[in-house]
Amino acid sequence: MSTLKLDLENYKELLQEYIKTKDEQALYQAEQFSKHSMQQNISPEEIINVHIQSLQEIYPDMPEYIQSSMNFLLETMISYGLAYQEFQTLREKQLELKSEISVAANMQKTLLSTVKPDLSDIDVGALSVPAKQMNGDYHHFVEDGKGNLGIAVADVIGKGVPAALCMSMIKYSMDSFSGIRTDPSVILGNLNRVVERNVDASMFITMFYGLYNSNDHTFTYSSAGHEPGFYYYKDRDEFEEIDVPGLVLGVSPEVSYKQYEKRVEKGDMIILLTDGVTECRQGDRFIDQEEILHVIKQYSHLPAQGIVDQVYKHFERLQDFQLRDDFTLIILRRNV
Amino acid sequence: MSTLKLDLENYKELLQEYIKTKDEQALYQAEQFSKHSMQQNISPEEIINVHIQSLQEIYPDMPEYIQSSMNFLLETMISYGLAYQEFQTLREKQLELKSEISVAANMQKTLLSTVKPDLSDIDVGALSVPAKQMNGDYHHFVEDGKGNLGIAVADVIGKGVPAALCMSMIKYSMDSFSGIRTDPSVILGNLNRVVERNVDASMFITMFYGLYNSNDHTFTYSSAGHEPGFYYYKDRDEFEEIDVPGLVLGVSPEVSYKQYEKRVEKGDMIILLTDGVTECRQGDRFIDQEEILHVIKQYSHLPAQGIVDQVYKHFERLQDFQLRDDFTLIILRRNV
Amino acid sequence: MDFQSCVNIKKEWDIVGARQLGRDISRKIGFGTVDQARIATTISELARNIYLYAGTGKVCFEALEDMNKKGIRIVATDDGPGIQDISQVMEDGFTTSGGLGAGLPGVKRLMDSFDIVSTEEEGTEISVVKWLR
Amino acid sequence: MDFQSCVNIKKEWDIVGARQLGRDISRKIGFGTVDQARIATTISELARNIYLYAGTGKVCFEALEDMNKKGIRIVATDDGPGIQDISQVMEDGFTTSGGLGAGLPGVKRLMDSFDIVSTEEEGTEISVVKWLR
Ligand SMILES: [Mn+2]
Ligand SMILES: [Mn+2]
Ligand SMILES: [Mn+2]
Ligand SMILES: [Mn+2]
Repeated sequence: MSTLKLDLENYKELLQEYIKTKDEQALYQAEQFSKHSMQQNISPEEIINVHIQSLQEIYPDMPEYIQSSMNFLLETMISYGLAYQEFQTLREKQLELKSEISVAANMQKTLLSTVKPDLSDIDVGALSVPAKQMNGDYHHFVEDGKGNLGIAVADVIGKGVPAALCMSMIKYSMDSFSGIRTDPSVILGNLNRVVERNVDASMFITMFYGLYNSNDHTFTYSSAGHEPGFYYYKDRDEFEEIDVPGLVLGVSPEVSYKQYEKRVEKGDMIILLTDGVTECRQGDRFIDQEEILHVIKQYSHLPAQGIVDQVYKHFERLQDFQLRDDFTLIILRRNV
Repeated sequence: MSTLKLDLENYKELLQEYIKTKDEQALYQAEQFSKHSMQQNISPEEIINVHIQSLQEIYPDMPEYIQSSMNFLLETMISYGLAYQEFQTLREKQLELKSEISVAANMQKTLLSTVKPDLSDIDVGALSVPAKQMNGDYHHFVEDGKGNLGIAVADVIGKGVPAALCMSMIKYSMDSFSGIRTDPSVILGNLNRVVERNVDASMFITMFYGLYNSNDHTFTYSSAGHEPGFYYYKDRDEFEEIDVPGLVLGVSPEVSYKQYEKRVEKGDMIILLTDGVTECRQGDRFIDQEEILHVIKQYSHLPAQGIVDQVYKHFERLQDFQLRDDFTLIILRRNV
Repeated sequence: MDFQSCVNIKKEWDIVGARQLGRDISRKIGFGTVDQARIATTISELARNIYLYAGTGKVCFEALEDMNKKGIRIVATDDGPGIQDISQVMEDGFTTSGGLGAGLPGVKRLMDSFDIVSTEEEGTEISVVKWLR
Repeated sequence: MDFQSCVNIKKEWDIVGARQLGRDISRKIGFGTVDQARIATTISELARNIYLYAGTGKVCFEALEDMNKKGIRIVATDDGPGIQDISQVMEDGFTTSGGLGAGLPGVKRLMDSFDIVSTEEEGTEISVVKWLR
């Protein structure tokens, strides 16, 4: 079984052999012949043509109606041939577009990269995985050097390129506010104005902003319609939803966000996430809250990053390795 | 010529008619048959199969080798059939991606929209057209209410989604600087720091920033490696390049930009652009500078916006209606 | 233009007439079965466009011959509404001929050269050439 | 599993053997010419994957029959290196079989159901079913 020559002679021989022997090997080679032909951009009507010519050469006396019938068949293949050529053009375009988006996705990674804080008092785990190439979730850590850690988690409605473009807005706006005032309610109020001004009303963003003060171990937070997080009480071994009201960003120009405060005890955990975690689906079944909390508890002996990684792996497998939404999960635990 | 039925019966009749009459009409109908089949997602191997069955029914006594030969042909068509199915999947994906990018392009339009200033002393024309769906050029006007008009023009290396993502950074950064200090050299210096920090070294941005003071009619400007603009002297009826040195944004963290000043006389024009204008190509020929200035002069009796529009139309036609790069052109003329 | 023959397109039946004439001419020039079928498909596309969008028009054929090559030129002319956005109809996936068929990008693929001139309110002229190899 | 027959895949020739057996079984089940050819192509793909990437393995066939339908199950097993990124090989355009052919997405299209289990260092099992219509 040497390399096949892509010519009439070769086709004719294979055809002749098949007609004589009805052998599977000739059919296997016919398959290989057509795959090679496709690689050479040969259209199906040309295969029909080679077939006609081969028949003529093998059977010079074949009935005239066969010849005519084959010409008729050839006519029907021209449109398929065009579709095949369009397919090849489309495949090239698709590759181009894919690599363009992968460049953009890499840029976004650089852009949205945030340094996970390394504080002795609190243990932090964080993971954000996009469903498509570009991420429409955002999370960011800011430290002020005075023991305060700001944590932002946001989710743009939608996925892909538009969401990513929108996300970059949050990133730059956050950058420009930093250092001015760090009250969660103020930050959300400012961002809301930026979003409202810059994107049309159909696009909106949910966001949670929390400020952990490691001096007095208080956690101050506000939410702009964001997916509720969870609070874990170590002493009671119980979870509680962190669900506070607040309008999503970008709907109304002047919104004031309420701010809440919580005292964090040793061993307690704060779990922040986007709806890509809570709305995991297995086939048609939604994963319920209980299951997430169950998995978190199951790995709670690990460091925060370990818990986050294990929860991701668990739900990735459940979803057949195809995320339906961007997935962002952050866990903070008070150590000391 | 009624609607064709997509079945064996129909194919058989057409085939029979063709064999009998060799009529072009039967071939035309064969073509229509195959187009309809394609619309119904029918693969080419199924056409071959219908052909075999038709032949068998019309010619029950046809030679055995014909039957065998057709089975062989059918085998070669399976791969083409798979390609046809992959084509359909790809076409759907492509449509999805296209509409995703068109949503992003619309967002970008909202985002980058800038209000053309309406000043009595100076006449302003501006146009920015992306080569692909998303724009990697940026221009923006800022008025300070004290008679100063800031004009920014920038071009990201590259086109499409990555360039657009990068461009949005310039936009938000500019927003956050506004109102602080408006010296062109300071603005470029600040932006340079943002770009350097946020995007990797392979990506860079050229930018021109000019400040028109309509009180004393001076134009102060700095350039970060941007395509040179032109200055038009009304009295001499001559153009001069506005070419000043300056490193592109994002290469080095600390760059200080020089600032230049020019007195603008009545009727003089300032022409700012991106290399999409100067590097227009007609086939393999580059348009030379002379040609651009010639076209501008030709329409100089029009208001600034009219000149800009006509220059664009001129080069759009020259390029066969397919821009090779994003095209941005701004013209300012002192009226009073 | 010598050796030029035209078929007026008014009804669907005329498409068949144009194909027949185009096939005869290309056979005489020496085109093989596959190319004849491709030329016929081209004619179908061009004539259907006239029939569907312009109402009336014509398809003309010209045998080309110079020192070292032979070919066929097909020119489809109508005085219909014209094509507003040429770059759009030349895009794959934006099919004409009533959603069926390969549209103008297909014609471009089937032929060796392709040219289109369209003026709003005045009509469209599409001229294509295929060379004998 | 009753009625199960296997072909070991060690050399390219075995691909032909597997196709032959698969075709015979599917003919007996009652599949028509087109489906026989599709089943043969499926077997080629699965067996070539074994031959090219795993070295050795086998392709097994099982006639399926319940109250109201008949079909064929084909199971390809190898103890090769396993597939690292399944979602990648299931993507169109990422072809296997040495760049030639339809790859696993093609197999999925040719059959009615498709299942894959792959463990790193332990091998891969691909199981597909086609029903008679
Ligand atoms: Mn989202
Ligand atoms: Mn989400
Ligand atoms: Mn650019
Ligand atoms: Mn450019």
